Amino acid sequence: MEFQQIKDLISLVDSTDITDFEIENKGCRIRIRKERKETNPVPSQRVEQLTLEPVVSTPEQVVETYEGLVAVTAPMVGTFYRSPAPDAEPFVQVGEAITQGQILYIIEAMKMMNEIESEVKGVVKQILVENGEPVEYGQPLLLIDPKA
Amino acid sequence: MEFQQIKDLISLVDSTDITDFEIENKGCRIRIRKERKETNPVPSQRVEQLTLEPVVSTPEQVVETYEGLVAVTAPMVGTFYRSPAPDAEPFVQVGEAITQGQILYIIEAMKMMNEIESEVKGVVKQILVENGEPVEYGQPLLLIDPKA
Amino acid sequence: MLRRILVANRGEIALRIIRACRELNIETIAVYSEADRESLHTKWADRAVCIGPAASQRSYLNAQNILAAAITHGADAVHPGYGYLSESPLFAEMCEAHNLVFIGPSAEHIELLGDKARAKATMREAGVPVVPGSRGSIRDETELVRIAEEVGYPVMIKASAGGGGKGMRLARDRGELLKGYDTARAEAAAAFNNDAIYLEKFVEAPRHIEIQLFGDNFGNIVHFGERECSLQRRHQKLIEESPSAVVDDRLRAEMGRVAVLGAAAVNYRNAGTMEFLLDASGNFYFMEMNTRIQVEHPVTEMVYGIDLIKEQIRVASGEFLGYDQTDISPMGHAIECRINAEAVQVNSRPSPGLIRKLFVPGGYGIRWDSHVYQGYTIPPFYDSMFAKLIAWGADRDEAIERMKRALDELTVEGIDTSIPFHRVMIRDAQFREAQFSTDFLERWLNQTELSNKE
Amino acid sequence: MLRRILVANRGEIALRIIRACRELNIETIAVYSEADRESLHTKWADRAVCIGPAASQRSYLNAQNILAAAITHGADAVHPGYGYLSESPLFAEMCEAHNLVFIGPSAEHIELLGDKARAKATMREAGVPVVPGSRGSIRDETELVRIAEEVGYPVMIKASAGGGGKGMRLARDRGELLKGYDTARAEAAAAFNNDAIYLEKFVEAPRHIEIQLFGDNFGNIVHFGERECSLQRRHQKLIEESPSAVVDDRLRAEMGRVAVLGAAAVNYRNAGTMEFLLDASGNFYFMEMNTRIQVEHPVTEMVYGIDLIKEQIRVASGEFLGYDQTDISPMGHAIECRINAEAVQVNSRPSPGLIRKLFVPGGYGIRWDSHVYQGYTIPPFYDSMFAKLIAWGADRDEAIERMKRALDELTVEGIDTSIPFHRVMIRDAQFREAQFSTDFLERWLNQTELSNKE
Repeated sequence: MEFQQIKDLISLVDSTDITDFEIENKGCRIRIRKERKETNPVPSQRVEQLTLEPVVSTPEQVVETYEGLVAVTAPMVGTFYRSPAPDAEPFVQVGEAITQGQILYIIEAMKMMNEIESEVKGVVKQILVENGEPVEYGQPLLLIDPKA
Repeated sequence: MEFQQIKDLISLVDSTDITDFEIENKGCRIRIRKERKETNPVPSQRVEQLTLEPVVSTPEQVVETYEGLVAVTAPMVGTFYRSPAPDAEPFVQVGEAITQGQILYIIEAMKMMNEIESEVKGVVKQILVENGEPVEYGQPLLLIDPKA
Repeated sequence: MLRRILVANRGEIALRIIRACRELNIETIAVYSEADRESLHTKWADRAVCIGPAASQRSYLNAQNILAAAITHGADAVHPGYGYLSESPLFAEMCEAHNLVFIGPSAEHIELLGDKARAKATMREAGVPVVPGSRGSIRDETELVRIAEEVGYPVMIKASAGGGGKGMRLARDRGELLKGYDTARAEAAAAFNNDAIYLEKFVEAPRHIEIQLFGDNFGNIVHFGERECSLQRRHQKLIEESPSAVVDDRLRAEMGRVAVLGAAAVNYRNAGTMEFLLDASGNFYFMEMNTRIQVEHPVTEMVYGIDLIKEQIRVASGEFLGYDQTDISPMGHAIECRINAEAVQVNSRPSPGLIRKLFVPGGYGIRWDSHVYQGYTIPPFYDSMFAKLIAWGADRDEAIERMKRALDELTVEGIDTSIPFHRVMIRDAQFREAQFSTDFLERWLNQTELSNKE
Repeated sequence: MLRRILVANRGEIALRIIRACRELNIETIAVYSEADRESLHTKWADRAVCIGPAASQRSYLNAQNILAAAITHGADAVHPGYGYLSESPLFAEMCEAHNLVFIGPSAEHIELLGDKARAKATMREAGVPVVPGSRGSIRDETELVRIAEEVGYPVMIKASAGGGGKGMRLARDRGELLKGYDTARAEAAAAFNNDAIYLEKFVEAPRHIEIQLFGDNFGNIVHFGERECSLQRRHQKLIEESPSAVVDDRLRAEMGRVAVLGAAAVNYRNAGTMEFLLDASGNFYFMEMNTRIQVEHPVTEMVYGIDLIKEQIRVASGEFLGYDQTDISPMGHAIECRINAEAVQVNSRPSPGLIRKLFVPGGYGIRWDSHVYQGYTIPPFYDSMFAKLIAWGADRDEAIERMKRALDELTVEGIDTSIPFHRVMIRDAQFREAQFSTDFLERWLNQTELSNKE
């Protein structure tokens, strides 16, 4: 086997999912071995398999998909409400322009209604959480376009 | 294989995710092995630390350093003797030419003296084990140059 | 039985509680800080709620966020673990106010027993022997000197609201006493916002022996023997055992009887630990009572064959204890080594970071309690203990030999740990002969060169 | 006490023995085939000697190389583990001839009890109930038919030198009997080089219950209760328990008494296991006696608090047992799941290979016995079992819940394993109610769809 051929083989194996390659030909034996990147999903099981893989949906994952937008995240744990009372109008709607200090939503925690003011100005592009849903600290709630 | 080619191979393997590379070609065997980033040595400890790292000296490690030579390995477990009796001459000496079928050494096992014949012809380049030492299966005992 | 428990803690004890809940088919809600996303306690609970940034003050000590998580996710109970909010009477009260079962004693128990002077007075009245000293806080220097001379030097000055060695001063004569009074008060004021101090006779070379207590909501209280916790450095335990090599059946029965007496006097419920000083003559004195599960509870579990976390949940559900003292007897011996991310030999320098390689020992009699795994990064924000290695044996010698074997097998690469310390200590002749008191470890560390000393 | 023991086995049992020796401060010599360089038993012994190529016949069954390793490295004893040479009377004799203590019974015990017909006759004479059938091997078809009709159909034809299901035939009438006779003899001749067969009444839907026996060199023999081993597939056990849910104190005492009687009749020594068939009415019949430690010994250890491997070494050293039957009592319940490198749901298709990721469950009551680690490659040459997961609980329900929890945590990536099977079985209603006999597992596997069936 030519030397360049050997080098090509190494590069090729490296670029694939192959973990073990071996050839024996005319007295020449080559073996290439690679550790797996461990990306294959575990087959689904009817019973529970606890895993070490990240299972918590991180706020980053949501925000990443909206380039240029600012995510308003929950400053406390509690229940998210869009309006001051069940039959009242929501504080803000998608498409609405908002100003700094404007109340965006309420988080109910420990039977207290906490009105949360906006720290940015811009336009509401998306509301990520349903009315009445529990939210955790740091969870993205609204996406604001600060340039609009 | 040219020296520069070997150096190229090492650099190439090092730059990839490949952890184990082996080639055997025309009496030349090369093995490149890489640990995944875990290179910091554990501090030496007065007390025992059992490890998962390979601890058994493999026959290959010895042979690798003698390109072109053939290792005569132990076909059984026992005690290695170079001569038929304590005060007798050794069967073979370093530098001696040997023929196929010639007795090279004895392994004592279960109180039986097993005379071991050579399967190759050539010249004895090195004797790797001291007289009277225990040897394990597959352990290299003598190095023979078959071309000499 | 409870249905859904919020675990108001992190790390190994949170995972310990989640495991018990899984075995009881109770749902769990984990809470986690932004630094603990990859901890097994976060991954393996049925739900996990982020309660704040890395700093404990804003996450694991944030009672409001924790309770909001419990309420919005429909928990019916909260297990506080140890540390953090586990000994906060306010938190226990808040739980009750929101109809959440606080898995532990009542807020009143926590408050009473958390005040060391009041706790001591209460126990003295109940008939528990206490170290001679002031009754409650010291009013002034005159009282200080009078009491010190009554009980005899040496004496120890302690902060009433204290813990962890802060606000403590040893005085061997009147000069040291007056000087120590001022510095202890200043330290106590700074550390606990409370400069009340009290005074006790100093017990020389004592052992730290603690009795595991357990009660239901109906006044039934038992004990599960003692734990030997004398191997401490700056009040941080490193090795614990059950039973103690110096506590025989008679002394165990007596210490247990007295501890149950004290707990019954306050109608205590759930898990609690009464700490005693034991001197060389077999006299023992009440030190304090911890109103929570302890780090070292596994050694008691191994020897008494009982799952203390499940018992906590069971009695908090309103079940009867269902057994009495005569049903309880120890079998064998257990030792726990705390595996900390720190270089013990370099003044316990913390060593957070990535665990590049992990091999956990197995085989008969070995238990491993930890939330970490190969590839996990220990964050720098919390306690350095990341695992507990426990060995059980038919007797103390077997437990020691088994622990030695397991420590030799245990592999943690990437960070400094307390493993090299334990490997040397487990072979130490004085340790093996159980000849130690609470000051042993500090002296030992000064004398002993660990080979990977840096 | 012995000083240096050669461990004549591989894998988990070799590591199990090495661990016991480390705890006893006895030196160990491991033997390994060329395929087992990276096994922990090879790495963690004080010395390791390569005894041959991968094929067992040339390595782990190579008595000469194993003994040469023992002699050249100065061993004073050999522990044979289970399988391989553990039940070879010749090997035991060879050890004795070279002044090596064989850690087990005598060669005569192995020979006598290894011949099923002789073993049965011996036990019958000693007063152990046996399944009605032929006394010794069958001479001819006439005798075959006569005995079958005496004990009544259905009957079972078995190879005298057999094991593992080879040379066995069930016959429900005379026609099946005569046909089965020929095929069983042919199979027996091929498998064991011995076509002797015997005949027994077939016990319908029996349980496989075995009694752990233990004796010293001075005639003292005790038992450590029973193990429930009915969950088998083609005579390969997959789950074992101690105690059995259907053996009460009275039955345990009776089976134990009878087993000790049988062992005493041959002056048995060291560890042994008497296997019984137990029918639904509580009748039990001697099946065979295994003259070695069993794979499933850990469940007995967990419940009786005794290290059986250490006991083997201790009595082989010539020590007295030191306790009697009244000192022995069970505590709680233990279950063992065999973790095999095979797809149980695909006819137990073997799956050797690289373990890419491994997470071993921890916490209270969990034990893991294995020679593997993350990055280890299971070689294709040997038995598929690479680990044993054991759960202890205060009762059977707790042991089951704990095992369920541990199985959910256990992670082995890179190969097919028996873990998915165990996860479903541990939740099975019939298993939980302990309603099974030796034919349960085969039927269950045919009926139950495991979700990762391929």
